[in-house]
Amino acid sequence: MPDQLLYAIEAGLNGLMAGVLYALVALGFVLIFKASGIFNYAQGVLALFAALTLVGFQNGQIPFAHLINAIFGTDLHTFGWQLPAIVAIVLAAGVMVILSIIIERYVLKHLVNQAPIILFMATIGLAYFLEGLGDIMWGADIKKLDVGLPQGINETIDTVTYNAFGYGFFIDNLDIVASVVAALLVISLTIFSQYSKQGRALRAVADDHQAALSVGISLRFIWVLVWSIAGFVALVAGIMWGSKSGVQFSLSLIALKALPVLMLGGFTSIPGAIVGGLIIGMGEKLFEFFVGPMIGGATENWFAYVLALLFLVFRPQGLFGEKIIERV
Amino acid sequence: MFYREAGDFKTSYADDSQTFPIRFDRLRYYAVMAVAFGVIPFFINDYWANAVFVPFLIYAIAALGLNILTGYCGQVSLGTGGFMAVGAYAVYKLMTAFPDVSILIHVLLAGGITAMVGVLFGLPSLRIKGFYLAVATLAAQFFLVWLFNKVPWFYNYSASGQISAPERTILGQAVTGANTTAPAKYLFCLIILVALAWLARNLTRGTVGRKWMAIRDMDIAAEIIGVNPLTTKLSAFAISSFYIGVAGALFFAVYLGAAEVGEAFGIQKSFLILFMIIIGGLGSIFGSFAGAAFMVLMPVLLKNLLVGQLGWATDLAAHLELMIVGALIVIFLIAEPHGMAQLWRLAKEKLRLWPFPH
Amino acid sequence: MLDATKTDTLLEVNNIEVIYNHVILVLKGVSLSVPKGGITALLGGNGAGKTTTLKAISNLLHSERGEVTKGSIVYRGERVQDMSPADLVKKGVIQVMEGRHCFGHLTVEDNLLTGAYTRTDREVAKDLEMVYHYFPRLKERRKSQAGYTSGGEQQMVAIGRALMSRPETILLDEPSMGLAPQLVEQIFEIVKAVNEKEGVTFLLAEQNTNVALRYAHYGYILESGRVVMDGPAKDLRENPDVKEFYLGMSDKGRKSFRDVRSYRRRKRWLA
Amino acid sequence: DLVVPNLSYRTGPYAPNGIPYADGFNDYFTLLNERDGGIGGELVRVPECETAYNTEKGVECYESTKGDGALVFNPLSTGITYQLIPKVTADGITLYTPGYGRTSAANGKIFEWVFNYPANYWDGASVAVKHLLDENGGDLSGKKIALVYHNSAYGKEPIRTLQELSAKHGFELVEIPVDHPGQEQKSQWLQIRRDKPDYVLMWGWGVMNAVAIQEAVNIRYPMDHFIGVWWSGSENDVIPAGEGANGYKAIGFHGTGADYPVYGDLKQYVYDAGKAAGDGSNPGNVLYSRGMYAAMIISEAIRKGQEIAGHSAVNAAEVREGFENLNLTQERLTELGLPGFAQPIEATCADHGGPGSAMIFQWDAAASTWNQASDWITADSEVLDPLIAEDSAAFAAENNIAERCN
Amino acid sequence: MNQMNPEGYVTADGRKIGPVLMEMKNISLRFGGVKAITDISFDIREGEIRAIIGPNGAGKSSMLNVISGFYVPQDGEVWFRGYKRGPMKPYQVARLGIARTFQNIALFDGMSVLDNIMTGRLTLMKSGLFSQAMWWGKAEKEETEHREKVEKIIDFLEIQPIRKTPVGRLPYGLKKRVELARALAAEPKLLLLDEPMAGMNVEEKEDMCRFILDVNDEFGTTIALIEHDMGVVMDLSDRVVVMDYGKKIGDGTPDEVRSNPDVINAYLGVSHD
Ligand SMILES: Nc1ncnc2c1ncn2[C@@H]1O[C@H](COP(=O)(O)OP(=O)(O)OP(=O)(O)O)[C@@H](O)[C@H]1O
Ligand SMILES: Nc1ncnc2c1ncn2[C@@H]1O[C@H](COP(=O)(O)OP(=O)(O)OP(=O)(O)O)[C@@H](O)[C@H]1O
Ligand SMILES: [Mg+2]
Ligand SMILES: [Mg+2]
Repeated sequence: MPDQLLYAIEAGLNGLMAGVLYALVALGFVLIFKASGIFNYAQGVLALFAALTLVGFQNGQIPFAHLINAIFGTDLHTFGWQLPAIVAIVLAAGVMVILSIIIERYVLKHLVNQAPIILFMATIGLAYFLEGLGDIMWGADIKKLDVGLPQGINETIDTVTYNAFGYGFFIDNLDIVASVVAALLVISLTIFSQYSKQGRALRAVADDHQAALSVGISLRFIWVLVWSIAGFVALVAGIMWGSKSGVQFSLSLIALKALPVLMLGGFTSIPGAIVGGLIIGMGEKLFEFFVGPMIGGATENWFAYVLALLFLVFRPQGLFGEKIIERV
Repeated sequence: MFYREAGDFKTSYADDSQTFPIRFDRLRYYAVMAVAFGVIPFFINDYWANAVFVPFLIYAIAALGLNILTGYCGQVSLGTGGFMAVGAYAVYKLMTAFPDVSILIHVLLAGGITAMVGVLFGLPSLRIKGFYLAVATLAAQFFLVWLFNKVPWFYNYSASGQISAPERTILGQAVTGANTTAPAKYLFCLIILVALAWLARNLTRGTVGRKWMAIRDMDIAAEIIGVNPLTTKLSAFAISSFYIGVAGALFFAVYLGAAEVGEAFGIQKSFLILFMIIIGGLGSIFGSFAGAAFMVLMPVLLKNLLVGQLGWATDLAAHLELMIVGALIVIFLIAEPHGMAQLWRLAKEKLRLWPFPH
Repeated sequence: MLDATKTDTLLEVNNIEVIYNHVILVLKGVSLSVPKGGITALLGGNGAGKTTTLKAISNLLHSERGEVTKGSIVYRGERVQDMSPADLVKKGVIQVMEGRHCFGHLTVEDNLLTGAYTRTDREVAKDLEMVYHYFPRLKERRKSQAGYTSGGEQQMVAIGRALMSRPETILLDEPSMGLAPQLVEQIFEIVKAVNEKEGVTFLLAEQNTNVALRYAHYGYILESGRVVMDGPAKDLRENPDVKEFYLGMSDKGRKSFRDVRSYRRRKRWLA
Repeated sequence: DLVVPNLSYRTGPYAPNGIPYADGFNDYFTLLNERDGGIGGELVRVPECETAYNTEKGVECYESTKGDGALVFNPLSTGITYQLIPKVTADGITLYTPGYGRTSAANGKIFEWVFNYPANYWDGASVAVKHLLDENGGDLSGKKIALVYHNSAYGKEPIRTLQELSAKHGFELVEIPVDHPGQEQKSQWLQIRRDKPDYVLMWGWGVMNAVAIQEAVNIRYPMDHFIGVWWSGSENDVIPAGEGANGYKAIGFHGTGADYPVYGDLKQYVYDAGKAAGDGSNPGNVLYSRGMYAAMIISEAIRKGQEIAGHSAVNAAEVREGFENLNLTQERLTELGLPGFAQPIEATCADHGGPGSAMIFQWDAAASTWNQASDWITADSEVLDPLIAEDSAAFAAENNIAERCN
Repeated sequence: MNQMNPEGYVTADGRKIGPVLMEMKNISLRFGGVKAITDISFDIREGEIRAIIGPNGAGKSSMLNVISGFYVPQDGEVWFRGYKRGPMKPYQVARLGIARTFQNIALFDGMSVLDNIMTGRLTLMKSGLFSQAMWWGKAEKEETEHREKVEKIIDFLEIQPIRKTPVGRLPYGLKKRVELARALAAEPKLLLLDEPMAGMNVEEKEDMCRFILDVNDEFGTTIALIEHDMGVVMDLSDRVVVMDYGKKIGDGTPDEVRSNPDVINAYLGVSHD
């Protein structure tokens, strides 16, 4: 049936777009993993925190208002001004840099040379902390995020495809914007990590903390640098996801959507994040679309993981990941 | 000297490899057992049982299980929640299908079924390693949860997919269902825990344990000196899943009484138990207990302190609680990456040297 | 040859104590002074504390949960104990760690280039050529991932990497370990050349006492965390104890390894 | 004093919904205490306990407040409800779950300690279908109705009923689950775009609602053909979609908005006195009203219990009597400052489920208000009663419970 | 020459060497473009100490890895005890009685010295999972028996005081010794040693030599040894294979090898002992 084919193409295209959004989150993971061998579970919460901060600035919310009111019996809520989106974004990015400095200073610095699983756990601790902090700073209610990105069906594509196939494809404008942003990020980050001195240093640090120290690489600088970049990526992801569904706790759970992408693309590869995202996004959408209704639906959560798992059995380091060195 | 080893000589190898080679430790162990069996059951009430002891005992079993897999065999798993669900649903099906068989047997069978599922999901570990494996185990987590949610046979076709534990007794005492008394719950879980801890201890000090640890520390070298990675990893998956399955069964049947798979056995559970073993100490039986105690007690304590004592609003308290638990985890890892068990060992080393600093 | 007594002291270690994990006391008051432009050898058996001493100097102890609890380390008159390893490298002190520690996933060339991380000048390419000149084997393997190169090749990478930082002082931990005899000789020749031509100061920990004392100007002998003997290399070489225990010489020249068992065996193999 | 714990969730994935509900609940009791000196002269104490929508925390909260002498629990979570049903039965404490929880608990013959009036999920499903029947001149045959549901115990509740109803009225039912939390619903909505169902019903919670409405807007699904259950009909759900959400419908079993006389008292005794539970942004919105509704019913039941017992310091068993004999009339609602806010309820020993009626509200995006779009619609008891009897009989058999009220 | 005698020969100091235990025939091993081993053949006789020497990167460790089954050569055959060895996993090779030490120490860092050495006996221990879980009868008895054997090795290598120390804390030299102990614990027919004396001073090397000689002597264990210390190689070994760039450039008694001009050129350089 040609109709089925058109539906499939539409679902597939939308899957690709969703994949790009997953990739945006995965990118943050990759950066940090590449630069320190840390599997940063807090990436999702980082995105939430960034988005909360952005909205907070935009709406002139007073941070910690709830806490202050509780302690001092005051009744503070907002400063009463609204900031333009671009200013708020810059400020939020600044907060992410400060946050990276704090994280380096109080967490990472003390965990140099520890086993990867310990570092992983530390990031989960961090995730808890940031989750609580975000809520206390900005409140746990749902917030609308609007930085002026277009949203809704893209009319042009709809009309063009309608004229061509007799069926208008649905593509969300927001997804198109996200794809462009993701492409830019991936290209610039790839260039940064492949061709700069810092990029080489990042990879060195991931291999061996101690040896990196011994050649004079400042772990502190490297870590603040990548966490800041990852924080910025989180902000971008937070903006995209927040525009779709509002800013609230569940935003942090997008991390779970990024993990299979990461597996498939390889933990250490920036292009891998995007390619993995595309494969996962398309795969899970098509599967849910065609097979889902037959087996009861809601397959997306596990399908992505199972797909990635099957893939790994054949290529244990993911598509573009660095091969695990096995030598004695 | 507070803590002495000197003068405690061993004359046989069997003596030397016993669980508590040092007399001081042995005495302390007997004291703990005496309190656990002889004192607590007489004082325990519903609150202490349901909010503290029963969850602690059950989580300790799960932590033991995960510690076998992750702490001893080095395979990081994030599928614990899913495996607990297998235990829970297995015990539910068994309880409702064979109401006359003893619940104890059901619980053990549930463990056995989980072990089989564990082996199945353990197979990829032969190819996939490290974090890739950890993330891959999430496939088990999500798939199992989906399965139990989707296939009505598992929840006996109930309208909402919830499962509820019917009442079952042992020696005339209810151990599941709403009429269970606090001491009965507590003792039932305690006995299972003690038995399983003892088995875990035996396994980890012998040949199997050494194979696991060899694979953990350096899998290639282990294979070259004669450890079969296939059987070793799968045995770890099987035994670990057995423990986790038993924990899941108890969690549902004794502790919650009713469960919904996504809520009770979601990914948060997997992380929680991983936390327990890391905070407690990877590759340490004592660590499994310590970690479970920490993660169960900490929130309860904080809540009682912030809300009960200081009278803070519950949401502020909950947010602060998250921050404090998060910070404590980080602080713990920084202070001693090898967990509370290592902290304890170092404390002992210090005491041994006392009053000299080194 | 340099006379150690007459030159300035570049690095001074005063009576340091090192404790691992808060409980294990490893160095029990070690003092050394390393003269500018000299080659100083640190000798001693397994576990004597050589590596620990070097790590204490380069501030790499923290990451192993060790700390200097007493004494001081002074470099060019400045206390450097609380500095970060990176700052120390910028000051010109670099360590070649025991056990190679290459960046396994990086290529050999990238490994070498990380050595130049702290440098800002434009002569890195020239120095890369210099390292390849010293170690032609590395040039052949420049594109291989270091993790897959042989033990000896990794050792070359580690030393080459340190040279790439154009250091003033190199702390060399067991450079000869795992290297073919020819190469050991070569490496020490390189050390000597670098020392003489570029004036780089060396502090090297070595088990291979024989070579070490041939190239060093001054030596310290460490035993279980204490300096038990020190003196100009020449004197140490002549010392009868050193000869017997560290150089394996008896009065009749080198003794065969096959003979040792007849008089040193302490215990029989009970089957 | 009287202890009515508030098992709330102000953190976690459902906090945006839990907060206004808990505020409404607290504020109403604060009003009673401040204005009337409590109920029947007894002050009401509302210890709050954070569950984060998590069953284990729910247990802890239950046990810790139970020790305080709790009279009635209202956990606002289907999961926690299921778990508490056997416990409250053993402990002899009332569990009140308005509009959520276990549907068959409406059968008082089996569920002595559980009350879920005025309406349950099955009522909701039936009301929605009846509304559609009204719109289609009584005939739905050949129509296609999609159910987009939260893939959990809660979301699955209406399926049985809708299946029965589809058989009865001849419409086709398409079930479309969405996994927690529901941040990503592209494939579900593409499926809807492909299948073009005539109507979409939604059983969602939390962020899932907002995303679903946004996606519906994106694919230009007609909003007035999209009906949510009462848990999918709060301001949180429609506001993010902005203008596009205009016309979206939701079922409700109580009024919303701050136009009721009781708000005058609330303002005077609670908000202006600085005793409000939240930050003041919620009064009048849907979930706040629902929290207030629950508090109002509980307080009326307590009042009834006091009346029956003849003293004001009632215990848990006496409160249950109050629930079972509750007779809430329109006049009483007017007295309470809530005229027309809800349906009258007349509970009996066998009937713990109430009238089972609800009405349809429609979102007006420009005015940001929910407007009434139908009268009270009563559920189809012909279909529901056998289902309830069947499900509660199964529970009774599993737990050896004998029928009461005979 | 007596070395060609298939039944074996007697060394200068009177040790009896048996027939061929292991034979490598035309082994070639490549990693992508890197030719680690090119067409190498040699044999190892029972009771012999066989050294493999060569410059860094010559392919020596790779050869040991081929023997222990970790690398699978593209070409060539491995014969052991008169049989051609089929494709085998490393752990199966270990069960044939081949034990080894590693160039970059591969001890199990999380375990005590004693446990590390006990792992060496894994191939010899048989009690099942169940009896171990119960720790009665067989498992406990077996554990004690093997512990006795291991204690003897501990005595022999003089590492009694560190028995319970976690190996991660040990200095390099002791780790090497523990590794040897672990290999010995397997009671191997053939023992492969990859640079056992790297990073040791003369005194420690003497000790190590003594251990190696004793093992060879008392147990008749065949030993294949890679070592860069020429003194050690020349004094200890019966025959020496010399490799360079993956090719064999010499094979024979130490004296023969020492005077082989190819070997001097590629490896030894000027002699200076
Ligand atoms: N991270 C550590 N934790 C605990 N103890 C340690 C640690 N590192 C080293 N030690 C101990 O410190 C002592 C000195 O070790 P060090 O490595 O400095 O010796 P070394 O002289 O370099 O020996 P080698 O020649 O074998 O390298 C040893 O006894 C060792 O057990
Ligand atoms: N797994 C592998 N992948 C790629 N190349 C490898 C691998 N293993 C070994 N090689 C290469 O094969 C060559 C031989 O390595 P091998 O480790 O056998 O050398 P070696 O003779 O032991 O040297 P050394 O004395 O330095 O230890 C080296 O050039 C090495 O880089
Ligand atoms: Mg050393
Ligand atoms: Mg080698």
